[in-house]
Amino acid sequence: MPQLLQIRPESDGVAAGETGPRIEISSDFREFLQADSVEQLVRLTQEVLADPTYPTVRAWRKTGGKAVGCFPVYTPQELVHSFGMLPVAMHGGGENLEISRADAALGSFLCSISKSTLEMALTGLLDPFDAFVFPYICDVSRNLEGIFSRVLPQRASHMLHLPQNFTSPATIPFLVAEYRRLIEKLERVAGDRFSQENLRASLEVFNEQRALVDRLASLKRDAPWKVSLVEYYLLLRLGGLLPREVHIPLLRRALTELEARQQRNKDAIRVIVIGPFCEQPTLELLQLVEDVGCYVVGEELQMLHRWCPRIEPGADPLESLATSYVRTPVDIGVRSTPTTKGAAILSRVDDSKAQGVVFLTAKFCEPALEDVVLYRKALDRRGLPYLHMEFEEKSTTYEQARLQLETFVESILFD
Amino acid sequence: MITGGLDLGAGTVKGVLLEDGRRILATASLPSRGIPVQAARQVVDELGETANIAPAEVDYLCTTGFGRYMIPERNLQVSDFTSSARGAVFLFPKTHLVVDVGTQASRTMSISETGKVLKFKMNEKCAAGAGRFVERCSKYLQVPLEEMGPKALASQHPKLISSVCAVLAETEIINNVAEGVPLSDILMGVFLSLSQRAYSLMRYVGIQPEVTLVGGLVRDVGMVKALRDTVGMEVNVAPDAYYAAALGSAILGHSRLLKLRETPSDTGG
Amino acid sequence: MSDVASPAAAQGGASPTFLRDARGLQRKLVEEYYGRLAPSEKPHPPVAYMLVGGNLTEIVRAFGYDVVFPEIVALNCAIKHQSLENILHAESLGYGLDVCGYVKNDLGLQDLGGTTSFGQIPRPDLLVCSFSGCYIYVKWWEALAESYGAPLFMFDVPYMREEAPRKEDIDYLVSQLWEFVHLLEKRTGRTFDMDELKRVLAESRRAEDGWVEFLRAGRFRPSPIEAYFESIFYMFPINVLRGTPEAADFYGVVNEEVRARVKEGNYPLPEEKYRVLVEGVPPYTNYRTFWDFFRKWGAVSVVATYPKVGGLFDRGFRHDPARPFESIAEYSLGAYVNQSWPLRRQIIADYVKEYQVDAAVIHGIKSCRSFTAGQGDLRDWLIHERGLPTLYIESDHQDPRYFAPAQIKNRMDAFFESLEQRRAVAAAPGVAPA
Amino acid sequence: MSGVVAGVDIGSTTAKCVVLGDDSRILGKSLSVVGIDIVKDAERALEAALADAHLSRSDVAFITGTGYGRYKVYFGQLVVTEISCHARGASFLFPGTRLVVDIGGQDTKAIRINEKGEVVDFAMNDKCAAGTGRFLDVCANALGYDVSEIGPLSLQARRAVKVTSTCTVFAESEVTSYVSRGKDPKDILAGLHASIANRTLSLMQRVGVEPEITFTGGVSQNQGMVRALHQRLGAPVNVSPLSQYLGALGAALHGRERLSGGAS
Ligand SMILES: Nc1ncnc2c1ncn2[C@@H]1O[C@H](COP(=O)(O)OP(=O)(O)O)[C@@H](O)[C@H]1O
Ligand SMILES: Nc1ncnc2c1ncn2[C@@H]1O[C@H](COP(=O)(O)OP(=O)(O)O)[C@@H](O)[C@H]1O
Ligand code: SF4
Ligand code: SF4
Ligand code: SF4
Repeated sequence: MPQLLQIRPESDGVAAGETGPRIEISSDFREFLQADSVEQLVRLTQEVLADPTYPTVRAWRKTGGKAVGCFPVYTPQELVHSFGMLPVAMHGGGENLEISRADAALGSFLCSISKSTLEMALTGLLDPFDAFVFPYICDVSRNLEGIFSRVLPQRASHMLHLPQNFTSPATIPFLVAEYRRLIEKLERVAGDRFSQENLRASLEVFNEQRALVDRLASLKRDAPWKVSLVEYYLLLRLGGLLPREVHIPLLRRALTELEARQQRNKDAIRVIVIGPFCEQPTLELLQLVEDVGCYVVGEELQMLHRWCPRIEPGADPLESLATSYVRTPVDIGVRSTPTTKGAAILSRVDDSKAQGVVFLTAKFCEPALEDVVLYRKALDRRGLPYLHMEFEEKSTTYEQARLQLETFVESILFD
Repeated sequence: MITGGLDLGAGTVKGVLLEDGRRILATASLPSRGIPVQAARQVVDELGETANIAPAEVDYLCTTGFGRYMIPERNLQVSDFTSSARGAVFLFPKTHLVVDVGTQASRTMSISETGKVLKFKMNEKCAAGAGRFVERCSKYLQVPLEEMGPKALASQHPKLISSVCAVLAETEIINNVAEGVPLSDILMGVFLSLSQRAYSLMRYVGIQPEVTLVGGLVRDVGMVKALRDTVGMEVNVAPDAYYAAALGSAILGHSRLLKLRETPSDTGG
Repeated sequence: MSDVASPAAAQGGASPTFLRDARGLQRKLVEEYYGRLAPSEKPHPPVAYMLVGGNLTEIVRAFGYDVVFPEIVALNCAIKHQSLENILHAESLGYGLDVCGYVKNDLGLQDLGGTTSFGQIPRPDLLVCSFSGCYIYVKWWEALAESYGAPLFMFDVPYMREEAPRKEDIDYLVSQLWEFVHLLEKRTGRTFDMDELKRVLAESRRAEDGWVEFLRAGRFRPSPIEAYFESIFYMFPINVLRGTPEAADFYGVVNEEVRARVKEGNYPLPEEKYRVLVEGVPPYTNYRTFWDFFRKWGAVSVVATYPKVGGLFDRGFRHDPARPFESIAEYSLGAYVNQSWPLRRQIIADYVKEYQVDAAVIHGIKSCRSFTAGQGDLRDWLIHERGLPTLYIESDHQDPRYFAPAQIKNRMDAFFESLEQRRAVAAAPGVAPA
Repeated sequence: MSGVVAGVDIGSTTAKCVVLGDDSRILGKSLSVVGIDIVKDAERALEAALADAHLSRSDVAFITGTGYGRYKVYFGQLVVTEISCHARGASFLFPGTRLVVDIGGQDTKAIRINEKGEVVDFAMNDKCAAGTGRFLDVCANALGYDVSEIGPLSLQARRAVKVTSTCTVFAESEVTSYVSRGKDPKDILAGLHASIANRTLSLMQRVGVEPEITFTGGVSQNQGMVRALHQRLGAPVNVSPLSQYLGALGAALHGRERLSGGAS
């Protein structure tokens, strides 16, 4: 197994405020396309992530392209793509960003992704973007858009209302109209008219990406020893930073390589990781989960690319897009699914043949916190072991996390 | 067969020597003062002296506690939860719920008959929930640590602490002193606050008798009383429960050693 | 600054005077309400659980339901110092420290059997989730649906990002309302009676008129009412009893008294020194203490945003028997926290002008993101773009562990001290400070 | 009537008293640790400052109390919050001050003031004692140093360790975990100072960062903190040996105004 991060029980730090070097990427993304192994691709991704100035977006702009920041989870990136603009996943500021202004504007008891996203807006790190879309996945994301509209008045920002009534026949027409509100703004940003034809093509591009992402997830589920969680995560994460047309061949090649990997199956317990559907844990934490003796065979990372399997463009692609949200089977914390929570977690456990569940919820992420209680009830009834831990985008000590994860593994292994 | 268990805690290092997984030969403890490795060496020496056993005679060494990775000679390391649970069951075989209150953390776990951890939970941040807080109060209130508990027992109307933060809690205590609240009530308030925090952890994992208290606070009669009152049931305590984690790791070391001897090809953890 | 010599002045004098008859009547209404809900031998009307923001009280009332608002039950618990026990219980069920205190209080209370000092809270026969202004509503009702197995109607209300709703919003809402009516017909076996709904709406409208008259009394100088602290008591009928004649009559009594106050010169404070706008949910667990911090400085809350969580009636909206479904749809959009930040800022700016506000106090709630996330930015905007002195303080609406009186008092003292100083300097330009 | 005034600042950690003469010259001052009997501590602080000034109680015309324990200064005639006092004290020493940063034992404040030394806006650390003087005390203790040593030591660091948690309660374990990983205490200290500076900056930004900046409170005696703030701000900060007394000084000045019937 390639060792990606050299992690001792505790990771080494750098001085506060210090960030990695600025990375320059060519406008044709050849650095990625020329990577000759998964390891190299993943290492490059790691470097790109350490640079908070969005190197891939800057590269895209070199040829005059426009970019739209998409906050997780259900932002219809296809719409952005259909205008020929680059939809970029906004997944917070990562470990190296110092938060010093966002705290004051937002409040203290809020998740890190909201704070770091605002901090980036306030410190010019989001300058490479022309517009931002925030879905109504929670009150924080929603309110964040309201602050963006004040602090970045020269850029468009939009709050997309996501319906929570999934049974009314009026929901899909409403969501189509809701998408049209977004389209009005995107048209202004792009200086172009919306085209059904283009959207149809975009849907197909995303379908291809989704199919590959799905293949990767199946590999992780069926042969978790072939791809580490960190590799897996970085490959997905890259999908929100590069043009899809670039990510697709990269991912395809990576899959071929990974599927052929010869690797010994360790004696590790199979777990699913529930909760990080929006804010993302640090790489160290992800690695720690597997280091202590787990195989992660199911998770909620990078949901922005994964909330539905496939969208048939159909006669009215906009309606198809709306339908996909309303009918999506994915059951995460930012979607109303009364009375089915228990069944959902159990079927996920069964599908992945997991031996336990690790709830890894972002600190202060209330939707995730509330689901844990309902999930726990179902797991208790079934007698399945679980562990609940909170994480933050930024952390320097992993002692408590390690202690709890080790105990969890020991509690399953020892008799 | 002699196995050693070493618990490198945040505040104290504790050690136990165990014969055949059954008989405690020696126990020892020393404050870790930030350098647990040094303290651990001294604890090992002391154990050897007490039991009259040379280091080479120890067949297997298992470590636990936050410094469990710091001892290169160890044969195995286990987490604090796993080891305290084993120790608790050794002392009180009917234990189903273990409460471990140490220097910096309160932990609780529900366990099976064999001492296997079923569910566990530790205190989250923002809690004046463990031994260090008692130590600081002892300093502030100028009551020696050993006298905190006995003095608290005289309390008639314990004064609870509402602040969630240890620092702000200290201010609150000082305010109470200034307002003339009797010392015993303040002290009992400290222990009750600690036990209430432990209680909410216990409720999370599910309360089932018997409950056993382990860790440093087991030495404190005030804490024991407060916990009994808060939980409303009997709580097992024993002097050796102070060493529960070290004891448990020695026990785990023993069973690991047995397994190794059965299957010599396995090189062990 | 305050003189040590006069501790009475430091405490703000006697305890606050309330509207005499109105307060008594309000108590009676609350008592009767919970009394009516209490279990009894007689067959009980079915109970619908409802959320304050964007609620559908009128419709369920037209079907003969009793309405329970867990938010209001929770705040009643907090005022009576009973919230902590429920919260701790919810935490032991696994609800995290950072979950909304209302949710924890309610779920803890339910799990403990639903008994409060003011009555037994009945189990729901129907859960109506008006997703208006707060995402946690959705999560909360999911948990209730799971524990009670009662059917849940999800009423999805679009977030307001523009001054006026669009046609598609209203269409969406109206069709959901019809679906709701059909659900109620099925559950009760009654056919929908439009005339009954219109009757209820007419009562609502009457109550709304009265409520607005009360709120707008804050525009007088000095203000005869405490728009924040007193409203908390008078919000019960407008939210819980709306659509009944009792609610409408209640505001008649209230306004009668407000007029009497003006006539007798019986104001909330002997001297109104500062006219304050208050934004945010109150710290219910300590709200008297909080009030005293204002009174001490002669600060009167002349306008507040919190009383608008149940609807922005003072901005002109009314339920309308002539447009029953459309007006209910419009109502549901109008919860204060369902307004985007640009709209919220506009509302506040209008209030500042209309109510001649001298300063703003923002009270942030640690466990309520809907209201709180972005209040720091609001503070910044008020100070730097509007030039309004603004104080931000934080505690919790339900959890007394987060109300730190000494800290909050320190901030309030410093804030009003600085206002006083600046005012003194402005009034006496001849006196040069050191 | 004598114009001697005194200001007594009862903080969470220390009690300070300043006795001011007619000409606003400091005649005497005192600094002592606050114990559990605040009322007595206040008395003692005043007595000590009077002794320092060679004056007796009857020489003082007006006493103002401030700080966290201001309501316990029973012998005073006026109470003012430490926010107003630090503002006044800072602008007295450094008339160009527009922003005051006060880091004391238990809280941190950023106070924006106008040219007259009046408070325009202020912000305080919310919810907790993270990143305050107490935090540094605990860290110093964990490393086996006195607080007065850690600042100078941190200046000798080569590579600051990254510290994210400034929670006072968990500071100790975080610090020990770095030590156990073989980190140089100097580097750990530099990291701790940097992280507090960052937290402080966030507070300052709440009210608006505007030069001149005056650093007050006990922690301003710590050169490491002064440097860390300077670096994070990219601008110098005023400090004075009197910085820890600015609250008491401000209180005395407020008292002087009240005495002369000025605007207060
Ligand atoms: N004799 C005693 N009386 C009262 N309390 C004690 C005594 N000895 C230890 N303690 C308490 O126990 C705590 C140490 O617990 P321990 O389990 O040894 O910690 P750790 O293993 O985390 O280092 C101390 O913080 C102190 O509060
Ligand atoms: N010489 C010094 N060097 C470094 N830090 C100091 C020094 N003197 C005091 N401090 C710090 O100042 C803090 C006390 O500050 P102070 O302003 O007196 O607090 P308060 O007003 O809240 O009582 C102490 O916690 C300590 O960390
Ligand atoms: S992490 Fe949770 S609370 Fe934060 S924005 Fe995402 S969903 Fe909302
Ligand atoms: S300083 Fe206190 S309130 Fe702050 S994080 Fe630490 S324990 Fe919590
Ligand atoms: S608006 Fe705030 S207080 Fe009300 S339910 Fe939602 S989160 Fe809780």
